[in-house]
Amino acid sequence: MKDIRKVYYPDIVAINNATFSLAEGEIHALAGENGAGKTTLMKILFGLEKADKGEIYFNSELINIHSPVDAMKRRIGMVHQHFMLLENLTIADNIVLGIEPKRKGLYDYKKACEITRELGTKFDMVIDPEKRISQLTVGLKQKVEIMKVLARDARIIILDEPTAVLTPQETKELFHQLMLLKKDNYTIIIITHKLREIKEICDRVTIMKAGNIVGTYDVDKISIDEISKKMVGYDFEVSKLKSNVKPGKIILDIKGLSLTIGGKKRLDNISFSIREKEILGVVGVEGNGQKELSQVLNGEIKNYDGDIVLDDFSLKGESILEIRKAGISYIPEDRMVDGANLNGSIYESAIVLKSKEKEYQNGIFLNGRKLEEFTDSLINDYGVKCNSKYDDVKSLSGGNIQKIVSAREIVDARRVLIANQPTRGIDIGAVMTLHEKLKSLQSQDKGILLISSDLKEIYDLAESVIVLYDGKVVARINNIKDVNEEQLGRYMLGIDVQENMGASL
Amino acid sequence: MKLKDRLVSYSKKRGFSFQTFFFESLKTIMAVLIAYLIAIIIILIVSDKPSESIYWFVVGPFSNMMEFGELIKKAIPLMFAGIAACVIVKANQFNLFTEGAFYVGGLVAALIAIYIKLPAVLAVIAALVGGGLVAAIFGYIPAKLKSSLNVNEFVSSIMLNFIVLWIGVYLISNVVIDDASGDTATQIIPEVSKLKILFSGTNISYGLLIVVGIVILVKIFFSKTLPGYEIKMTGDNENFAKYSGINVQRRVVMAQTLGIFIAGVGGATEILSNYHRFNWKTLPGYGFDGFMVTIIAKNKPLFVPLAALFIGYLRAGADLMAFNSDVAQEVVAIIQGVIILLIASERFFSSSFFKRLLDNYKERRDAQRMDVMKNE
Amino acid sequence: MNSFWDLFSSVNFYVTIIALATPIIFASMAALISNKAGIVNISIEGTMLVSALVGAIFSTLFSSAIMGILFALVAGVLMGYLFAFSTIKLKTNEILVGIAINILAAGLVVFIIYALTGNKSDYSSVPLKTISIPLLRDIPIIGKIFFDSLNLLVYLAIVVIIAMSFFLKKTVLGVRIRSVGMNAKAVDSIGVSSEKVKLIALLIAGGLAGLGGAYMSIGFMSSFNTGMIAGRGFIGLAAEAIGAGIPYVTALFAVVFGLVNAFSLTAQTITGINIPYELLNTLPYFVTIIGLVIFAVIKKRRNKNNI
Amino acid sequence: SGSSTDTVITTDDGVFRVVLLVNGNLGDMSFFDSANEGIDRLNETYGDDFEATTIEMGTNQSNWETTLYRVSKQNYDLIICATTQMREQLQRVSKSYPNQKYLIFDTEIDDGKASSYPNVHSIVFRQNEGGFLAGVLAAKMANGTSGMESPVNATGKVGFIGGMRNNIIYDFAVGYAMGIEYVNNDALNQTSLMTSFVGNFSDSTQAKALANVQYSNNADVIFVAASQAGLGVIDAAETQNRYVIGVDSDQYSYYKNSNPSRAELIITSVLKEVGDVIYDSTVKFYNGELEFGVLVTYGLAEGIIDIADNENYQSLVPEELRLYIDGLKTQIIDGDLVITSRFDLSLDEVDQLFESLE
Ligand SMILES: Nc1ncnc2c1ncn2[C@@H]1O[C@H](COP(=O)(O)OP(=O)(O)OP(=O)(O)O)[C@@H](O)[C@H]1O
Ligand SMILES: Nc1ncnc2c1ncn2[C@@H]1O[C@H](COP(=O)(O)OP(=O)(O)OP(=O)(O)O)[C@@H](O)[C@H]1O
Ligand SMILES: [Mg+2]
Ligand SMILES: [Mg+2]
Repeated sequence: MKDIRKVYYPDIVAINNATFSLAEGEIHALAGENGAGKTTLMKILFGLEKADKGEIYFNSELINIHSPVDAMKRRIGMVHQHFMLLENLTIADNIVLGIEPKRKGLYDYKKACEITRELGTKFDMVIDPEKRISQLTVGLKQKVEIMKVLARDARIIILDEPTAVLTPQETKELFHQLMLLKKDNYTIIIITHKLREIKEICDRVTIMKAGNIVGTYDVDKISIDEISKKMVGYDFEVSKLKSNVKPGKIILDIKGLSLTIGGKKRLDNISFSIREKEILGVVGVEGNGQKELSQVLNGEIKNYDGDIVLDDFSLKGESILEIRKAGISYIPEDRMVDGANLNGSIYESAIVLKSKEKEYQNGIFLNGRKLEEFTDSLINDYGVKCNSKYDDVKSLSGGNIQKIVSAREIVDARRVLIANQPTRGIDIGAVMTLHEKLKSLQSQDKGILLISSDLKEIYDLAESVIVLYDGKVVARINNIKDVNEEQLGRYMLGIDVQENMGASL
Repeated sequence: MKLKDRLVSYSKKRGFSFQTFFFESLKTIMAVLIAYLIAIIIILIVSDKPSESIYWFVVGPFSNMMEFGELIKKAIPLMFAGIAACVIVKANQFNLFTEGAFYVGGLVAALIAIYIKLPAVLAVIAALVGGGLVAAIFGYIPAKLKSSLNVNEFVSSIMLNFIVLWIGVYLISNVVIDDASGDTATQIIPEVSKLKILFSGTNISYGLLIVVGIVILVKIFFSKTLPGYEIKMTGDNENFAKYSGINVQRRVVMAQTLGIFIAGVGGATEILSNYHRFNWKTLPGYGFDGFMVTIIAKNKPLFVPLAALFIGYLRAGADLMAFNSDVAQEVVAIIQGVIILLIASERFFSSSFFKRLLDNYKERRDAQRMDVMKNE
Repeated sequence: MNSFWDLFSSVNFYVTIIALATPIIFASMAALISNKAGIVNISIEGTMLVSALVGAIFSTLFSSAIMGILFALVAGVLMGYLFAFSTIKLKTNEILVGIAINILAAGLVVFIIYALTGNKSDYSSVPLKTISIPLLRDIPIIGKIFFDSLNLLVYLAIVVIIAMSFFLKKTVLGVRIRSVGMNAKAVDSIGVSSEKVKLIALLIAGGLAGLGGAYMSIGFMSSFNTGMIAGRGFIGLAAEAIGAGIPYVTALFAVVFGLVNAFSLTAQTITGINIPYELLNTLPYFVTIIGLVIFAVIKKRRNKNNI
Repeated sequence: SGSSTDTVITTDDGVFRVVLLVNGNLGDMSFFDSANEGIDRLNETYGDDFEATTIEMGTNQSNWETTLYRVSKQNYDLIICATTQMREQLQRVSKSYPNQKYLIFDTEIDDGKASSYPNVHSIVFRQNEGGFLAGVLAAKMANGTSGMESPVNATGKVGFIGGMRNNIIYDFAVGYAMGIEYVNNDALNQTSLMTSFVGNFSDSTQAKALANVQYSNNADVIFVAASQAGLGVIDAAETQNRYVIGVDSDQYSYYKNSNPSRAELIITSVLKEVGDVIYDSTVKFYNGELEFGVLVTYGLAEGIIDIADNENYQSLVPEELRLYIDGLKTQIIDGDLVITSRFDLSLDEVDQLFESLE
């Protein structure tokens, strides 16, 4: 893949300029921070996305890949980060979808099962072809995805974060199978955030950062530390923003949260607390429990174990509205779907919280003038670039949408703000504005839970940080200055666990 | 400030984009033109005197005051049904009990008017509100089933329509029947309860004022009140509404019940304006019409009356055509179907379609200019 | 009629049930296959209406019921294409397209009849003959009900139920249709066009609705009448919803509907029952709503247990 | 105007123009179609001087009064409309256009007040007389004294299927029931009556299912008065190979050529020759002989109500029975036999009558 560039509408540069090559029979790792462009690059190779620029050579021949069909013709297969499985069908059905065996013109389910079983024995995967996908554990689903690719006769297999959702045992099993495939001269690309895994089975590793390729290295000749440094790859200079506020009393106390979904423990006995004037960072590689933690805290998920205590009041089982009323605000991770109303105007998305307050009402009416003033002030204070507050949210860039969402929530936060990836994908100027605003909130006796995959952001803002790995808190650092980014990376990647955390790997 | 600046600032304030408005209007106009073209082709095929037929169809409704009044009279129930559907669709629901609501509203209004003796204005108000309320109670059933059990409101409301129809027919042919009518019908609705003619020389009743009032109230409801705002947010993006602490379930039920209430008042108005007894033995068909009207109105309350007038115009024209020539009035159904299909489509004549057209044109024009320059 | 016993022991009661259930079966199978492909298809009502007329017209044109049925099928497929084109290609909201097609259909049929005959309500057809199968018809009771008084389309409806179940499970296309309904993205990701699959499903649905229409004007009646579909397309949708997408359960509800409908008609003549016919007429719709609610409750319970 | 004998004809353009307003649509093969035939016949016979038209007003009732106003403003010499559903509209419109002449049939313009509408001629029919004859025929078939051959089974049961419960339909049914009672009175085998109603006049599917039920319940014959929906009953007669009695016009003759096997099962029809009345009344009006401000009733005596005495009837019904029925006709015409009508009874009494025959 040569000089690939991909810009998502309207202006998100997912891949800036990437050149990537693959040798036959190798296991090639693709590493990089969240949002570095790994998935996008692979989607381009598999024909799910179209590159804006660049060429793909296959055995030195220039080829065009417009769709997965083209990719499959070149015997390239991909296992997606999020499974693409049909839950109500059986394993065999899933594996042969699109390449169904036929007998007398009919779908030959027996044959499909046979194919599945054969594949299983060939690659040492024990699997019952007639089980429904919905009954499978995540590990098995993963296997089905891999078998789907194998059934299509792929020789190049792309695995997008295959181990993110697996237990250590399942991971071991997967690696065993990958090694078998390698022996058969299959070529494998594996996207992963777990650097130990790279060391364990890969031959080469390509590191991506912000849409660019940092380099490709032989795994033998590079250490885990070096990889992680190259991934993060910036100087840690404590930001001038950082004020020296002393945290006050505890506002929010999280006691032993546990949550199981689909048989997997997503949160495992998580306890921590946030104090007044404290910004507590939550870091971790995506998929290690951040999402579930925020869902529990904002009231979306109610059937968890443990307790959430705000200023001595338990919020266990309260609705989203009740939790908001209690003083907890929330910046959702997905601003497009959850944070703003793309079908409406800026004004409408801005006033959604204020409109409930008596102060902004006039008897049975909304106090339009006050709400307009409020919207104007948000737009001005946060520098939202728009023509008017009645513009469609749709017409704004991602960064500006995020400003509106964040602004609304920051202004609303009375006790605690949960900020989930508040600056993802927005430009540096906007990031600065938002950081300033978060800081100003901190000076008002409020607590902030900052969930971010951007370590620089964490260093810039947070006093203290907890690290999530596999649904557990593996480290709690009370003063972030006490830990360097390398050590933080080691916690995130599950290489180290802080003592006394009670978590074992 | 100059007028133009004022206009610009006002339109900006209202989130008004001239370009979008222009393209959206263009799309609607194109849809209407295409549909009319199809209608005229059909008329040319089936009519022996096509020019006469087309004349009545297109110009007839404006030929005199009374015919124009007929247009308005036909548009009034469509406005009711349209604004009712508008409220429901704002919450992204499809509760078709608006149909049954017209029936229930009309029947209950007639019964209140007949059996409860009240002084003048109060008699009318009681009948209208009573009709709306009883309809809303029925309409609450599919709404609640949707919100708490996720029963498809479309299917359940259609079933409910049939149920209320037969209950109504039962009542008027057994319980509240007036033998003297010779028909299966209620007694005569007393004059005090009736909606009087608004403009003499036409059949336009005070119902026009009521529906215009309701349209304005709905507009205010959505732009100026909290529940209205929350319903709109829920319909636009349920996730956003949920995360912002809006009680999505409650708003979904509220929008449906409110819409059904308006449809009930619509049925009441229709009966109190244009009937002397309640004697409906079939559903009036306004339920589906309402959804059609609100689609054409782009689900904007203030456009609903315009869309209703347009459909009223189509139907009045078709009526006159059927009356004066040899073409069946049902030709309008074809026009209506085509218009909805075209207007509701996202791809056909979308803004981007026009933009592309414009871009292509510009490209070609530029290329031509280049050619010209080269040749020079 | 004298008593309930007379009712349930009369062969004709069962024949009536079958007759009233048949159009619902066709409609519900059309709804089912659309729903399997992930589409709520409310245009079935209008499609049935147009097909019923087209069937009647062509049956008289060719003096053959079979030709009528074939043309009704074609008309249904064309209507299905109109629905598919609008929803898939033009990306119009399914419900709105359904409403538009139903409005269009209601006017179109009157318009066509008027243009052809000068009246606005009905059009005679050449009806299907009932099939009497020697030997089988002599089986006591069963023979009279199933082998002596039904016509081709009724048998076809039964075949359709079995074929639908078979088709969805055993054919490649069937599996793909189900897959698209479950997760269109997953299907696209392996290089199968989900839009094409949806199109095919909708064409089949149109054809089935067409047969349902043909049954009304050629199978059950010997004429087309503008009011003859009378919500049966919508009942089909309801049957599908109650049947949870399983062909046999869906068909079962269609039969239950036929039974309740037949009962409500028959009860008028039962001595001792003096429920006014208007109220009896609400019965089938009540049962449908209750069916919908029961299904929803079961579904909710099951979902709860899954978490 | 004002005088009830004001019959001056205003042919301002030299053409005599008459219009029939159909409140509904044509195609019922009975009531309105029959009326429309009268209009057609006028055109055929008096083509040059007459311009007779029919306007279908559709099913949207709020259009009807408007149409009435509309035609009143145009220069029609006579405006004809029908049914109780139009009479209140006509009460209002006829007052606004005192110089315009109207004819309304199947109802009186206002009960007992025809004279206060000096420009309206009201016509009602004694359809109970026809119903009575049908009842006698049906009961004779059912109790085995008709002398008829297969498919009559002499089961002792007959049926009636009506569109909706309204006065006219009830009048047919009451006459029918009186006919059955009349036969029952001096017969050993009593005949019972099943009554069903479709709920509207259009759903022929529902009507067919109802008829299937009655036939399968051994109704020897069904008398149907359900307009368009009635076609479903005739359809059922054909599938079940049983007899049916049609209504309004001679329904045998509609099917005689197109569908002889079906036609043969229509043993007779209760005639209500609306077309004849319209034709005759219009001609009378043309000749200046039609009285306004009056109510005129038509029945057996006037030759407007009857049962169809066609070739099918003659071949199916034995002469003896035909003569018996003819005898009853004479009695009715002579006034020796008076048939109870729906208008003589209250609604409850009507229901009791049906129940007593169940
Ligand atoms: N469909 C899309 N539309 C717009 N932007 C997108 C889309 N998909 C990805 N992006 C953006 O492109 C950038 C690269 O995303 P990509 O998913 O390739 O990252 P990644 O390296 O795979 O991250 P992760 O480790 O989180 O999976 C991100 O900024 C992301 O927000
Ligand atoms: N239109 C968009 N504008 C901005 N950000 C987007 C847009 N669409 C998606 N994103 C963001 O990009 C990120 C990744 O997008 P998406 O889920 O589409 O692809 P992906 O995660 O890279 O795919 P995969 O599951 O194969 O790894 C998400 O954080 C999402 O919120
Ligand atoms: Mg990724
Ligand atoms: Mg990603």
